[in-house]
Amino acid sequence: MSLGSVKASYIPDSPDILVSGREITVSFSDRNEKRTTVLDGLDFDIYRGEILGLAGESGSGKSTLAKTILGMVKYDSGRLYVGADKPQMIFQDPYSSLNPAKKISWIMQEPLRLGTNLDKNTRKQKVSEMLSSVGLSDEIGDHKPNELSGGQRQRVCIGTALMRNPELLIADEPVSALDVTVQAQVLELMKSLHKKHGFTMLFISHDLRTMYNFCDRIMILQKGKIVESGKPDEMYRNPKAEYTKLLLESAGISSGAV
Amino acid sequence: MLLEVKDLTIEFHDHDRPETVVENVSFSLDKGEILGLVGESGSGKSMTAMAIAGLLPRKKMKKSGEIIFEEKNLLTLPRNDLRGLQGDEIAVIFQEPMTALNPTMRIGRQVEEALLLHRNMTAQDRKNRAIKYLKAVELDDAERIYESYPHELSGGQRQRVMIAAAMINRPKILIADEPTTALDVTVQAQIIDLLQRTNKKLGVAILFISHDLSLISRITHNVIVMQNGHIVEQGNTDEIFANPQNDYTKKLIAAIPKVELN
Amino acid sequence: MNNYYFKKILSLLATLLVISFLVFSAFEIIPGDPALSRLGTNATPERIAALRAEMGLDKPFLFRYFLWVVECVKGNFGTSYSYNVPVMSMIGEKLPITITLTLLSMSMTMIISVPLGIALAKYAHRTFDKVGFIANQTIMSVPAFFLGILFTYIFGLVLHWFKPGGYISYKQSIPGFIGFLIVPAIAIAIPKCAMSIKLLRAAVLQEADKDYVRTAYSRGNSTMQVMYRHVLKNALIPLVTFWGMAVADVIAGSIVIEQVFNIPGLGRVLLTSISNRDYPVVEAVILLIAVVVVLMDLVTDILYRRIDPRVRRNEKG
Amino acid sequence: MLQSIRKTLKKYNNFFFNVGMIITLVFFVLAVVGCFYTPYNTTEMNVALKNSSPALAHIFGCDNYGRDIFSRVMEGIRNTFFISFFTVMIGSLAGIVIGAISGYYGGKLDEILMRINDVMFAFPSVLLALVIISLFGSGTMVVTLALGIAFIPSFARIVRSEYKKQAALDYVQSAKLMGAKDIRVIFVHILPNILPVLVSSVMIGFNNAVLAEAGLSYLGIGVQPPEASLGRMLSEAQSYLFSAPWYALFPGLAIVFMVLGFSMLAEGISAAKSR
Repeated sequence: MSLGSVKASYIPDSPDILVSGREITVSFSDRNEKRTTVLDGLDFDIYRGEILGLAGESGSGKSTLAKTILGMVKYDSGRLYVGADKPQMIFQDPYSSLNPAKKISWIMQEPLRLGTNLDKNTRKQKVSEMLSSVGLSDEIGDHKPNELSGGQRQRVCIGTALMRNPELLIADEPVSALDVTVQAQVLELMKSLHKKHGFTMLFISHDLRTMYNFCDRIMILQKGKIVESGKPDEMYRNPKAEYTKLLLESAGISSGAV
Repeated sequence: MLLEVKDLTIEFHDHDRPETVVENVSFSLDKGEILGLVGESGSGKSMTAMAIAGLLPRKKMKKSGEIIFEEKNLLTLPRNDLRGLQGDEIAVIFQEPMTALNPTMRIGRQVEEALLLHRNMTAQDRKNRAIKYLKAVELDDAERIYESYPHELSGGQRQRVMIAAAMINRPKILIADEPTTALDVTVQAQIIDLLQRTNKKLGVAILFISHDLSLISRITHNVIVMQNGHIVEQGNTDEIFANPQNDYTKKLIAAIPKVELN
Repeated sequence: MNNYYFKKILSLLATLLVISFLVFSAFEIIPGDPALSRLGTNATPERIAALRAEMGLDKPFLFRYFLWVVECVKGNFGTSYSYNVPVMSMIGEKLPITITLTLLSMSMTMIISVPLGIALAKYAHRTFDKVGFIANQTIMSVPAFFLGILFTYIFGLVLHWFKPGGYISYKQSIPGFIGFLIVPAIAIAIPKCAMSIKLLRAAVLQEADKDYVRTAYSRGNSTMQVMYRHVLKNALIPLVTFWGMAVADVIAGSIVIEQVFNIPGLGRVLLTSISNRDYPVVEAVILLIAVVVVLMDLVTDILYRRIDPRVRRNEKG
Repeated sequence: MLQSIRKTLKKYNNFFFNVGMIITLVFFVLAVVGCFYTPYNTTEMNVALKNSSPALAHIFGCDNYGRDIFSRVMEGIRNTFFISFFTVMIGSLAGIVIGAISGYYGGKLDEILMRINDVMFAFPSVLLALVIISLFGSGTMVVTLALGIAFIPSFARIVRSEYKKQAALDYVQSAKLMGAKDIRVIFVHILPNILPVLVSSVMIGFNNAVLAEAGLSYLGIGVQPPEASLGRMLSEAQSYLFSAPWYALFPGLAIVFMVLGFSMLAEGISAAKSR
């Protein structure tokens, strides 16, 4: 099973669209063969170069949507187009997303080992360039993950994901396991790398505050359905769906400034 | 003044080198106050709270200073006397409602356990009281929940159960250790609302530990900012958020993502 | 609930059927003709063919399997090749011995290990625990049959508490029978007990680190109250599985122990039939133990569901 | 290289590991030396020394044929050691493959494999070995193979649960996204992470193999006379328990300490892992 290259089951009409889904439905069956619908007929487009925020609470299906795009989950019906080759993902928990038995340098070389014919020295060269561009020193490469802080690990994850210049990067709650001050730094790094490399990013989060400044567009997901989508500023000022209002209120964002 | 912490210092002695996790922390908690204790991981905020709750291990740890509650020093109080206060005058709710409840014990028995330990009541009275408190934390169908097991409830319901179990003896102090971090945003707002109303209605003082500054700014009267085991700033919440003095406090406040709608 | 047990029992029956098929075919594929081995090599081909027909060996394989299963269900396991008596009566006579031995050692294991396991966990990492743990580890390393030999020497030959080799049949005297089985039962129980203690100690320590224990302390429970009211029930969960499997293990262990104490039980029957290539008897004993394994699985499951409400939920609906 | 060895040694520097290591090394040396040299010929009988008690010349005494018990214990240790070694090899290698496939892929295949595995696991291994022996005879080779097969389920169970745990971690997903094939994920990415668990269960496997082999040879199955085996020595010693208790004591103690060494090692490895 090789992941990451999803065959397109249809071609969207605009060349600006990198990923697109029409009426995507995903359901799982539990041990008693009872099926629960996780994604319920989703229509969505992700445009080239944008940062699309995907907001929702647990059980809304936001992680399932990411896995569907990556081909890790099969969809029951609908049409899906993924125009990006080898999309990459950054996970929520930086403690489990790096192989504890390997050194950072080994982990970061792995995408090159698997996808390119570069020799060892060139690979090491590329790793050290990447380390510096995610704000880490060269000697981090000789460490094992458990010797690093949460923020450092998440930087390594970002660097590893970018090793082969993916067109699409999916970030699943990439900062929610980090301390607040570290959160700000990692978000800043992601923003600047996005500017530099121009990849498209799907940013999954439950935190509407973080998304406000970070995302170009936001999609609100509730129980497998998209209840609202739009530019953050317009949406926050004038939320249409009741659920959006509830989320904003819960986050302490009322229609005034905070 | 309900509780006074003076020069609290906590050292770990379970490694080769002793490690100071809390150093010279002093503050006080008044009756009916909601006091925020904020900081990042490793700031010592949870250690401080656990010291007040009497839940720090007795071995491999050195504690000095004083924690004065009703003219007694909780740090030196014999364990049997301390147990008399725990669950009666001082109650705690924890971060993970999923794991903080015993998975093999019915909710009812867990809610009324503090009554069993501290009050001389018949089983029927305990049950009536437990159901009354389950209703008070807005759990519909309290009778059914009384007979349930924790895994049959949602995260929000479990945290409500924790609050009912903590409040059942009408304690004077409630220590809330990141009580909403594990919950969804909308549920989080409901639990916060419940805690605020409990505070107003029953007059219980709440020590609210959190890493979430925007939450702290919304619900606490006073706040203590901790970093690396030290208090870096304390005072009225509104004043500190409007005009932080310490650099670290400034950095923390700056790290709250701003939402400025124009 | 009932639906669950119905399903469970069906799957256990299916398991038994698979085992019986494996056992039957295993003894089918081995080289050697039972008729030939019964008559000796200088028998005439006619006599062999006649005996094969008498034993049903000329019928097709699946047909014979089917017949065998039907007969087994009826309680007829065939006739012993070597003794020419019904297997059932051969085994039935020995069953009370093995059952008594198993019951005695299992109850000893359970009664002794629970308080000791908790005591070790309570004093974890202190001198009592350290010494106890090492002693426990050493006891675990002593094979039951060596213990049996040591007991024979110490209690039998030196102290004369019992008469080595002086087995008393349950037909003669029940108290004498049980009295004789006590020392062998202790020999089986001691290593099992040590393992139970170790498991329980580990389980209690693991539970003690959990959040709900901290909650229990925060309500003003004492250490003993926390242990017995909160921790014990949760810590028993892994132990129940171990005990369930230990039953089959004890039966297997009794095969060796019966040799040590010269007890004419099921083990003796199995060993003689193996060396005599008396396959109907071997098959029957194996099936019997398979039934015990499967039954214990069911019992473990029932206990599990009593202790842990989470298991009940997973199969509901 | 030297540094990493030193680092490993430091990591495992605890009481259980050290004691276990010393005991196991002593037995290993005895086993290896036993291949080439024993103080006396193990089959040489001497009526004059029949059942003689331990003395300077024969430190463990002599058996009912006047053979030197120490030499025979050495030979028994050697036999037990090598039978256990191959038993554990067969059990662990097959167990790793079955467990890895079952745990990594999950689903129906896992369900079927584990169903069979669980029944076999619940079936006492000595008994399983007895069944196989009753089919194929009772030589050393058959006993090794039979025990090896009987040990597969316990290894498969442990390896499977470890693989299941690891496969759920994000780094495995991440490796797949990088384009790593399953076989690479299983052996290059995951395997190093379960190594400590594996090593500790191999030690427990040794522990059980020694016990099982001793039990079988006590029943007269396995190593055939006149070659010495610890279990058979015990069973022979039983007839002379009153006149020559040392005949039973020394082979028995050899088994106990051999098992203790492996179980202490296993304990030490888990202790180091949990730190």
